[in-house]
Parts: sequence; C-alpha cells; structure tokens
Amino acid sequence: MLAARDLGKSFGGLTALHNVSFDVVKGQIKAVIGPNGAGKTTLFNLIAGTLRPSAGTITLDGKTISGLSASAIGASGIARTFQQPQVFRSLSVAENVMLGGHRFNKAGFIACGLGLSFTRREEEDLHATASKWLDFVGLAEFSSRTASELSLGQQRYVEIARAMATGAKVILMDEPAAGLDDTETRQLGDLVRQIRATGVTVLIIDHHMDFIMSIADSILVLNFGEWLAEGTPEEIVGSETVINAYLGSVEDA
Amino acid sequence: MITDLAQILITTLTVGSMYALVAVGVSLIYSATGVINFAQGEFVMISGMTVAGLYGQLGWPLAPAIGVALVAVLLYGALLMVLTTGLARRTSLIGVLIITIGASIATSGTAARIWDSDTHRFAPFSGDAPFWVFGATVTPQALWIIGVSTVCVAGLIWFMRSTMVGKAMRACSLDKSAATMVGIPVQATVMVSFLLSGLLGGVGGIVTTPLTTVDAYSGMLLAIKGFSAAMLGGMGSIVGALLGALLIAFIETVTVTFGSSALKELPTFTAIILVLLLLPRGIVGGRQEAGLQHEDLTKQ
Amino acid sequence: SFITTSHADDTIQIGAPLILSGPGAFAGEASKRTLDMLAEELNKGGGISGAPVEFVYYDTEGKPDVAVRVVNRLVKSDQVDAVLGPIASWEAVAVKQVLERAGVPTLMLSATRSTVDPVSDCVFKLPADDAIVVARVYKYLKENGISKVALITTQDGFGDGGQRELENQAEAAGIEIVFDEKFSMDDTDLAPLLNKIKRTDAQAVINWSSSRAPVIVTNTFRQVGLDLPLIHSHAAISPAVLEGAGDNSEGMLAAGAKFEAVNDLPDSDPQKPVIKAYRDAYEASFGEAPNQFGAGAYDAFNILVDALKRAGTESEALCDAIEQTKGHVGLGGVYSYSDSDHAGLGTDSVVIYQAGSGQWKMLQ
Amino acid sequence: MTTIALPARNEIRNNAATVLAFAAGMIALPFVFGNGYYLNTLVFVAILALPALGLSLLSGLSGQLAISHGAFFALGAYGSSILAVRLGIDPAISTILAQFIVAAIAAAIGAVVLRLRSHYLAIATLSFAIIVELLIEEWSSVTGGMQGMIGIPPYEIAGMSLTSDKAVYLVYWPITILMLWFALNLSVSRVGRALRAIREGEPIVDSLGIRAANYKIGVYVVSSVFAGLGGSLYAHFVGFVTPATGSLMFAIDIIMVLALGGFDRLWGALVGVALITLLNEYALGFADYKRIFLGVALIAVMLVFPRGLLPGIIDLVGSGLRKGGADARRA
Amino acid sequence: MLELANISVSYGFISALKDVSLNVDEGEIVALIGSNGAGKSTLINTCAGLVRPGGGEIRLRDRALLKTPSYKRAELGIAVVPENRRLFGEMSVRDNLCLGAFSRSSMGRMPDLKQDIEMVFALFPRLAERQSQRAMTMSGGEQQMLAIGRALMSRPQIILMDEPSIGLAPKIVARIFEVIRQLREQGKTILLAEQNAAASLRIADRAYVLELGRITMQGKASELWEQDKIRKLYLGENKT
Ligand SMILES: Nc1ncnc2c1ncn2[C@@H]1O[C@H](COP(=O)(O)OP(=O)(O)OP(=O)(O)O)[C@@H](O)[C@H]1O
Ligand SMILES: Nc1ncnc2c1ncn2[C@@H]1O[C@H](COP(=O)(O)OP(=O)(O)OP(=O)(O)O)[C@@H](O)[C@H]1O
Ligand SMILES: [Mg+2]
Ligand SMILES: [Mg+2]
Repeated sequence: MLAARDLGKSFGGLTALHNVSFDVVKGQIKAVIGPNGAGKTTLFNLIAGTLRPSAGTITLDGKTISGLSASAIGASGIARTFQQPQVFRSLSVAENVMLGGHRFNKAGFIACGLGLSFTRREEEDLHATASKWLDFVGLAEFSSRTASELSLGQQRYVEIARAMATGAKVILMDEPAAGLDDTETRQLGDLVRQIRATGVTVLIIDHHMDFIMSIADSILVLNFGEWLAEGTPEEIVGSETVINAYLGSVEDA
Repeated sequence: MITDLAQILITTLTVGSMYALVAVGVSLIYSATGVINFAQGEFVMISGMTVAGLYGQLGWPLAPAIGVALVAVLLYGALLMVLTTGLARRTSLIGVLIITIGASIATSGTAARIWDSDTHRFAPFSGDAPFWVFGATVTPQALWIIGVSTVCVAGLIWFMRSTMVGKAMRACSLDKSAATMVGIPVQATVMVSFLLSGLLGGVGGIVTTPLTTVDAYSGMLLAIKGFSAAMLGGMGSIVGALLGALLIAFIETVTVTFGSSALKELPTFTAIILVLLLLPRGIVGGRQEAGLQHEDLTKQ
Repeated sequence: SFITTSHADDTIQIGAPLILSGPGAFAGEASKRTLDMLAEELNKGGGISGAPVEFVYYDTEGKPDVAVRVVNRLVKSDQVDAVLGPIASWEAVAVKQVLERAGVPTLMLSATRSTVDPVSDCVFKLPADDAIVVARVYKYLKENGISKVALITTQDGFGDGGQRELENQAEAAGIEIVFDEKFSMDDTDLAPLLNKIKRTDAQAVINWSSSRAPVIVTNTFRQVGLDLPLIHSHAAISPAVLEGAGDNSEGMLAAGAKFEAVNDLPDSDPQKPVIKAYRDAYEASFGEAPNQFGAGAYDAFNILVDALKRAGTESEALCDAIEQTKGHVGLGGVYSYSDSDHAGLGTDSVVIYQAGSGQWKMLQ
Repeated sequence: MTTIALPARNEIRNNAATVLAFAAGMIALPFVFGNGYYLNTLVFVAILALPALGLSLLSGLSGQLAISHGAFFALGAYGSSILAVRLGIDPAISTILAQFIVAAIAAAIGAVVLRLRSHYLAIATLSFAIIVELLIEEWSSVTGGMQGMIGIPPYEIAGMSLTSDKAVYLVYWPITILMLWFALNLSVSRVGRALRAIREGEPIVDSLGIRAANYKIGVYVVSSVFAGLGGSLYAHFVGFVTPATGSLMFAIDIIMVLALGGFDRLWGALVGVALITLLNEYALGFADYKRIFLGVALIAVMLVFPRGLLPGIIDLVGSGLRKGGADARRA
Repeated sequence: MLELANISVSYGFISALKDVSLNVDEGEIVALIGSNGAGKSTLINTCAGLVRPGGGEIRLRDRALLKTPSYKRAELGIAVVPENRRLFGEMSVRDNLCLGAFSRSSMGRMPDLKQDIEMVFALFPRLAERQSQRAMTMSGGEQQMLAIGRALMSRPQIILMDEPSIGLAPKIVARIFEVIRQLREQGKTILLAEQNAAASLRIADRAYVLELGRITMQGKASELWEQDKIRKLYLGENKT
C-alpha cells in the first residue's frame, strides 16, 4: 500500500538517503533498521512530509503523496511518533489525543467563538474517541493530567494513542522502545501487535533487535543512506552484510 | 554620478557603523542570554550625555570625560544584567523584554531630570572641516565613527569566534544547565556580555554624538533601529548584526538620494520583511529545514 | 486616590497639560517653570482678590491620545477653572473638542491655527502661528531678491503644518518652490538630502523643524558645502540650537517673535521692558536663559490673570473677558482678541534673526 | 472504559457564568458612581481591552508574538473615520465595513509573515506596523497626514448621538464583554486547542493532518479584528485620529499590558489594561517624574509577578490555600 | 571518591529520591539500575548540581559538594553525559566538543584542545566527518556520540553517564561499553545509569538498584547478576 521509489534526500552536500525503494504490505509491521545516521529518521520525515524528498516518489494506495504538505499527508492517513517524544506538553493527555481526531470535526472560528451547540456535540464525540484510544494504550487514568507530568515512556504511549486517533492507515514509529527496560519493551511489542490487529499498517524504527525480531513481519535495512537488505527477520539476522554493518558480533544482539 | 556613488558609500558606512554599534550590542546580549535588550540605546545616550556634559559644558579634558562615560555604561550594564537575568529568573522572554522597556523608560526619564531634555553635542575630535573624496563630503568625525566601530566589531567577532568565552556565551543562551554542566560559570559569562555590550554602546555614544547630537530620549529610537538590524542579520550573530546594520543604512541612503527622505523607512522595512521571507532566520541564519525547535517568547 | 480630587473653594485651579517628557519636553519644562514662578509671585501678593492660583500639571508626552486623556481629567475630575496648554500642535487639535464641549476657558500654547479657525467661544491661542511667520519669511526673501527656495521640513506635526503654509502662501508671495522634501526627526545623516539641493537652482533653503533637527540640518548644511542662505522656523530660535551648531551657525537666519532679540530692540519698543523683566527673573530663578515656550506660557498667564481679575472664574464671563483683551503687551507680541480672531497676533510681531558669534541678532 | 470529565463543556458554562457576573457588575457601575471622569477612563479601558484581548488570543493561545496590533487599531480607526467623514457613511456601518478591511489586510499580511517565527515574526509585524504608520502619514489627502483627522462623528442610536460618557460607557462595555465572551469560548473550543497545540510545535500539529498555517492565519485575522474594532470605537469616541493613534509605541504598550496582566489567561488582558490605566492615572500626579515612576513600576511588577499579575495573584491565593509542601527547586 | 549520604529530592509533591546513600570508589564502574521513573536521572542530576536536594550530603574526595555551584563541580573533575543529551543544538559539532573542555581552559586559552578532539574523533569517526554540522541536525545516535565525546573532553576524573547507550545501534552500543571499560583502565571513575541492565551489570564492578526513589539492593555486579529478582525485573524472565 505504501511504496517508495528511488527516494533520495540530501542536506547541502550531504546525502542522507540515496535511491531507496521498498513496498509496505497492508496490515504488516515493517521494521526499518540500520546504523546511526543511516537515514532512518530522514526516511520517516520524507514519508510524513516533514521534509521534501530531493528525488523519488512515495505513493500511498497508488496516490502520490511526496511533495504534499505535512498536513495533507497527515490527512491522507499517515501518522507518526517522534524519536524524541513530542507531546503537547502544556495540554492535558486527553487533549493531546483529541488533537489526533481534530481533523474530523468542522466547527470553525466563528462557530466556536459563539459557542454554537453543534460544536459541543462534536467535542463530546471526539472526547469519546480519545478516551477509547487512551484506554487502548492503558493511560485512561492519566487522561486529565498535564502531558508534561508524564514520564518519557508514558509520553510515548500518548503519542501512539494520538496517532491512532487520527484514524491513520499507516503509523510510523521512531524508536519507541528507547529508554524502556526489557519488561516494558515486551509490553510495547504487545501493543504494536494489537495495533496491527486493528488493520493499521506499522512502520517501526528501533535499535533493540530482540524487540524488532519479535514483532516485525518484514525488515528493511539501511546503511549510509542506501538500501542494504530487505526480508523476513530470519533472513535479515542471518545476513552477513547486515551483521557487519549493523549488528556487530551476534552476541550483542 | 560618481559623486552620488561616493556619497552613498560614505553615508552608508557612517550610518551603518552607528547602527552596527547598537545592533551588535543587541546581538551580543541576545547571544548570551536570549534577552532582547530594549534599553540598548540607553548606553549610547548615557555616554553621549556624560561626555557632552563634562567635556562639552563643564570643559573637562576629553579623556577623563570619556573615562567617566565608560564607567557609567559599565555600571548601567551591570544593573541591567541584574534586573534581567539576576532578579527576573522565573519570567518569560517577553517579561524580560518588558523589564528592559521599563528600564529604558525610567532611564530616559532620569536622564531628563539629571541633565535636561535639551539636545546636546560636543565638538568633533578632529574638527568640523570636511574634505572631499570624488566630490562626496567626508567629515573627520565620520572617519572616527567608521574607524572605531570597525575596530570594535572586528575585535568582537574575533572574540566570539576564537575564544572559549565567546563560545561559552552562545552556550549559555542555548542551554543554561548544559552550560553549567560543562563548567561554564553562567552568571559571570552573562555579565561579560552585558559589560561588553555596554562598552560598545558607550563607545557609540562617544563617537557619534558630535555628528548626531544626543538628548535624554534618543535611546529608544536607536534601540529599535538596532534590533531591526540585528534581526535582519540573524539574531545572535555578530557578523549578521553588522551586515544588517550596513544593509539598512544602505537602503536608507539610496532612498534618500534618489527618492524621498520622509519615506526612507518604507523601503527599509519592506526589505526587512522580504529578506526574512527568503531567509527566515536573517541573513546569516539562513534557511531552516523544518525542525521541531520552536522558540516561544511568552513561555517561561 | 486618583478619582477624588477636591480643592478649597477659594483657590483658582488652572490646568496645564504640558509636554513634560520625551523629545520636546524642554518646551513643557520651560513653561512649567515660568508658570510656577508667576503663580508664586502672584500668590505672594495675595492672589486674585485673595484667592490663590494653583496649577495642576499633567504630562502629555507629546501624544494626542494622552493629551485627550489628561484634558478629560482636568475638566471632568479636577474641574479646573481654566486651561493653559497644550503645546504640541497635534495635541492642541485633538483636545479642542473636549474643551469646547466642557466650555472651559482655554489658552492654547500651540502655534497651530486650526484651534482657533473656526473660532469657538472659549478657545484662544497665543504663540505666533505658521501663517504669520511664513508670511514674514517670504516678505524677507522678496526684499532680498530671492524667489526660488528649497523647503525641507520634518515628518511631524510641526514640520507638516509649516510645509502646508509655505506651499499655500508661495504663489501669492511670488515665491517658487524648487525643492520640497521631508525628513525624519531621527535622521542621523542628512548629507544625501542636502546634496540634492545642490543640484537645484534654489537661492535659499527654508528648514521647518524643531528640537534637535535644526542643529543637524545646520551642521550638515555647512559640511556638504551648501553656500546658500539657510532660514529656520521660529522653533530654532533658542540658545540650545546655537550651542549645538557651534561655529556652523554663523550667518543662518530664522523668523520669530521679538523675544530673543531683547538687546537689539529699540528702547521705543513697548515689548522691550516686558521681555527684559521676564528674562531677568527667569535667569535669576533658574540660572539659565528662558526659551520662547516659557514666553508663551508667560503671556497666557498674564492674559488669563488679567481676565480673571476683571471677570472672576465663571466660565462665560471669563471667556468674554479674555476676548476683550486688547493691546496686551506680551513677550510674543501685542495681543488683541476679538470675536472673530482668537489668535491675537499680527505679522508685525514677527522679526527676522541672524546668528552671529553664538548669538541670535535681530535684523533691522 | 473510564469516564472523564469533559473540560471543554464545563469551561464554556463557567465562562458564561463569569462573564455574566462581570457584565452585570460593569453595567451597574455607572448607576452607582456618577463621576464623569471615572466613566470616561473606564470607556478607554473598554476600548483598550479589545486589542489586548486580540493579542492575548494570538500570543497567549498560539504563542505568536505580533507587534502589529497598533497598526490594526489604526486601520480600524482610520478606516471607519474615512468612511464616515469622507463618504458620509453612518458610523455604525462604517465601523463594520472597517472590520472587513482590517480582516482582509490581516489575512493578506498573515499569509505572508506568519511563516516566520518568534523574534522574526515580531520584527516582520513591527515592520508592517511602521509601514502602515508611514502610509497614513504620507497619504495626507485621505488621512489628513501628520495633522490627523478631526470631527469624526460619534455613533448614533435612535437618532441620539452617543456623546455623554455614560451613554458611551453603556454601549461600549457590552461590546467589549461580548468580545470577551467570544474570545473565552474560542479559547476552550477545538480551535483554541489547536492553537495551543501550535504554540508547542507546529510540525507536530501538521503531522496530525491539521493545517497549522490556516489556524495561524485565522487567529491572526480574528485577533486583528479585535484590535480594529477597538480602533473604530476609539475614533468615534474621541472624535479625532492622528498617526500617533495606534503607533508602534501603542503596539508595544499592548504587549506590556499582556505581560503585566498575564499572557496565559484571557482575563489577564483585562487585568493588564486595568493595571496600566491605574498606573498611568497615578503617574499623572508625578508630572515630570512620570517616566521614572512608570519605568520603575513596570520593572517592579514584572519582578514581583514574573508571569503577570493575574497568574501571580492566582498562585498567591493558591499557595495560601495549601500552605506547606516540599521545596522543589531546580538550580 | 564520590559519596552520597542520605540524599532526598522532591519535585513539588513528588518525592523522587528518598534517603539515598551510595558511594563510588576511585577507578571503579558503578552501575545504577532501575526502571522508568525510579530516580536514576534525578540522582545523576543531583551529583551534577542541576537539582538541589532537600537534605543529605554529597562529597567528592571528602570535599562537601552541596554548596559548590555546578560549574565548579565540572572544574573539580565531574563530567556528565546527561539524559536527553543536552547538546548546544545551534552550535557545530566541533564547538560542542570545545565547550566540553571549558572547565580546563583558563582566560580563554586552551592547551591540548586539538589533541583531545582527535581522541574523540578516533572514538567516533562519524563526528570527525561532521565537524561543522549543527548538533541539532545530527541523527539521534550521532547526537548521543557527541554527548559522550563532549563529556570526555574535560578529561574528567569521574563521569556520570545517564543512559549512554540510548538510541545507539547495537554495534555502537558494544563500542560504548568497550570505551567505558577502557576509561576505567585509564583510571577514571564511572557512575553508569542504564536501562540496559544486562550490559551494564556485565561491565560494572558494583551496582545499586533504585526502586521508586530508594536503594533496594546493592552489591558486587556479578552477585546482583545472579539474583533472581533482578533477572525477573530488569532482564526479562525467559533469558539465560
Ligand atoms: N538537517 C540536516 N542537515 C544536515 N545533515 C542532516 C540533517 N538531518 C539529518 N542529517 C544527517 O543525515 C543523516 C541521516 O540522519 P537520520 O536522522 O535519518 O539518521 P537515523 O538513521 O535516524 O539515525 P539514528 O539511528 O542515529 O537516529 C545523519 O548523518 C544526519 O547527521
Ligand atoms: N522536572 C520534574 N518535575 C516533576 N517531576 C519530575 C521531574 N523530573 C522527574 N520527575 C519525577 O521524578 C521521578 C524520578 O524521575 P527520573 O527522571 O529521575 O527517573 P529515571 O529513573 O531517570 O527514569 P527513566 O528511566 O525514565 O529516565 C519520576 O516519578 C518523575 O516523574
Ligand atoms: Mg533516527
Ligand atoms: Mg532518566
């Protein structure tokens, strides 16, 4: 459903991504791995429209999305979480998630300013959706807390709930397990599988190989901005090139 | 035509140097603290008024008058530093800006009471007699202004680029606690920036007053020019402030030469908007790839 | 608190909205000092039929909005018996309506003619206005065979008013304006502007500007080597301008009231002793020479006190009494008001000055 | 599933109640105190509150600092005055027309400059303000140039001119309170939420499929119309406009008002206007020491209440209520 | 060398450290393990002087530190790899490294700066390639390398590391731990707060376990490594 062809991105003289092509199958969890600075986050930024590609195209369900604005891409069904959790720190947890579903409602400046009654109905519906997703990630009891009071780990879950609330078809997760211990990482794995179960396609970056191995249906490996390998977890972990470039000795994996 | 060009060049350099002394001071304090110092023009006013009073009116010799003026601006710089970064810890950038506005208002009011609200001036250092270069008028004082500010700004650029203290200043404004963590005494560093910035303004007052005159209220207008220039150049960059000041002076001079003096601000401020649209972070700040950083002035 | 103000019934309260801060404050300060000095003297002698005079000063900052606010406070809260001020033209224009509605006897210290044109019952003005100063300047130019002039005026209320008047009267006076540009009060280098005049065939340059602008104009004028007569407005006639311009001031001209020319006036001039007395008293009190703004306040005070003595504080009677002022010899000229003229001065109150060895001298 | 209180709904009710109480108080006031000057001053408070509320919407909610509110105040003032004086349009109608002009200009300018951030946005809007001021000064055939325009007609209601302070008060305050109510509603609505989110990070908002740029332009327009309306009301009250009306310094004053009152609450705008009016009135008594007093007072307020008076007082009351608590200090 | 006695820290009503005592001897690696929110970062920040404790004492070589401002602590030889990296984002990689050495400079002069930078570059060649890139535009892992490099620049005697392996590729993680081991061999002292309990227990001499702001276990790393509870909580039960 999501397909990239010959993607490239350079910053000034530096090529962060070069000639990368891949496909993501609907309903799959696809992992993107690679050494630091390989271009993984850059790839996500290109898909989400935060950056414009210097070359190549990205299509979602056959429609070209590269070149669209970030908000248009967001509206077309791609949501993301960030490498450093980006919640709206001064907003409540519920409000954070409500912003995910924001785009489905219609009330504009005038209607809101006048406090028309339909705006209130919309709000209630949106709130119900938000509560559903907070429940889904297990943060229901925190819903009226200010987001900044949550630990970094919890903020990651807020991001996930918010992404789900956008009704996205594809979710991009950038190192969601960073800073989690093994127990927490396993719980996160369960959640990602549940997301897949709702029919959402997941693209995930992480350096925790156990975690990636246990959830990914398919893995894309980048190295120095180039496509290095792609395949099932078993194929990847057995690949000599991947071990050399990324994993180092098997023992550390 | 050659006369016009020569005159444009001379005037741009003279006026640009005056603006630069303020703009660079604004940028310097900003680069160390993130504070926009609205009272930057007061340094110029204080030193101009002091020298005009002691040297121009009371007939002191020039050197001690300059000495007193520089001491005065240093003290004022220290006072501003205490007000904006010492006492005002928990406020937002806007809060600090308001404090500097308050300081500027109170300072001009006080100056009007200590001296008066008349216009003052003192004799140029090397006389008034102009000379001509390609038909363009050059006054000796203009050369003083250009020379002194070149020396000051060049020295400062070197200081910021090549010394640890210069780098430490920027570090303080970017992340105070990270700065302390690597061993930077933040308060002292910030103090250095205020004192240097005060000196720049003070020197500015001393060299420009014979040409521009000074009164108790002249600080605020200068400050607005100063940060327009600093921002046009790219906030926090000394080179940027210099370029911004020269560009503004150039646009003004060209407008006055070929258009109307009353409208000289029109092209200037239109140019500021246009330049920023092309280079959203000023001339040297350049374009920015969409990032997540966002500086919110009202946030604490 | 600021809301309740009351004053003993037997004091006469006079509101003085003056510019006391910002560029231009020197005008308000001189006025305030003068008024204080006069009030003290008057009160020492028993005030007006036993009633002391008291001034309520507010700072207008030179801004019309602020002026309106303080005048509102003067008439509605302080309920003053009369108002002296404001000084800046655009303040005066702005507050006129408030004063008119309140019917408070007012003596404007601003030069602009629009406060008394059209005439309204209780609003009078004192200083010589642009109209008569410009007329005098043009007369001087004609006498000296000059018909082509360059105008430079500041981008503010004062410069704007002057420019309009200069343009309006030019044709009738047989003057051709060959250059007409504005500059801003905060301009630091006027060389490019003045260089442009070199390329015209102007025979003289008229500069209509106030506070520090005349100094910068004069200095730059000499520096760019312009060799033409330079004529300033009345705002330039002050010791501060001479001090600022130093040697460069030599030979420059200006038109204004006789106030600065006390030593050059013939003894037969009725204004001479009045001016001398005021200058001496002011210098004795404050250790420096007064300026023409103080002089305006002085005249306003005396005209008002004179009317108060005749009519008391009741507004209508007081206004009538002011209107009946005839032949009052003041510092700015000889004032005569009538029901069609609340400006009071004629062209003969304006003279031409020339600067020489650091002094303003009246040209005979 | 846990049920959670819905903040937006409660807040809308709270707003309505508070605003009604406030309105009742303000409208009763002139019947209790008759002092003309008092009312006159309060009319200025009502007028000034509008640009302040507008800026509070823009800066307090979406974190965008603009220095253009003086310019829009001036555009509202001049726009309505020119229509009323030069074209003889009824002041009430000219006021409304002027707001459309203001909105159109704000949308055009906003679309261009709102791409900039923080200081750079501030300086670009400042530049716009200076350009407006210059154009007003220069286009003297229409605007009256430096001398300004006088003789601007007051509003008329049922054939009666609004000239007495009391009458103006009773018309202006309800308008201001309505606008306040509008602003409060907006701030707790989904639009307000989006704006608060923009303040924290536009790219994140965009990533959720929300067009941050449109919201920014929208709030800029609304906020400018607040300022423009203030300007029109001002012009028809004082009867004159000059280039000093809504000059650059005026815009800075408005920012000052918000800093004093508190950026993070709309009521802060009202508190700030009240405070600055009080300070100014009090300062009048200082005559030529006024600037010193005002400058020092500004510094003092910001040092004592770093986040503004309203949040400061709320904190004081709050900490008074729950005394004690551990010491939490970050060095 | 570094000693914490009865340290308590609270943020408003949240108490993050309760009566924590701990010591790190010269030349050893001490690991600090604990799950999210246990207080690891708070402890590190307290040692660095960024957070002021409500009570207790900190000593560096018997010198009381509590009243020492944090920049002086850097001069005394403490370096920090902070949580969230805290780089000077707008400055270049090279400038960030230079600033790391600030505490060694006197009057703006700085001996051996080049040599130390080369040392860091040798450790992380990627940084050498990107000397003039602005720190904020570096990738997550590259930033982490820079944060570690910056801490090394001050030639510290004791390094406080808050999750140094976060965001790094497995190969680099292995290198980081190797570096930490080398640092000890050079005589440096290291306090290491890590989520990656397995790896940190493997190289540490001793370890403390922090739970909800209290130290609940301490001892030789190898001994803790054997404890069931640890294995369950931090290493995942099904691992050998
Ligand atoms: N704005 C930029 N300017 C210059 N270089 C950049 C910019 N953004 C990213 N880069 C460089 O592009 C390369 C790819 O970065 P990216 O963030 O995509 O890496 P990554 O694969 O996500 O790495 P990590 O696992 O460390 O997060 C890096 O070397 C980075 O330094
Ligand atoms: N600035 C703060 N304000 C309020 N509470 C805070 C703050 N910083 C930390 N806390 C709280 O203090 C406790 C300890 O936090 P700390 O960051 O030290 O944990 P940690 O062990 O480093 O966790 P992690 O592994 O997630 O980094 C947590 O409950 C956290 O929510
Ligand atoms: Mg990354
Ligand atoms: Mg931590």
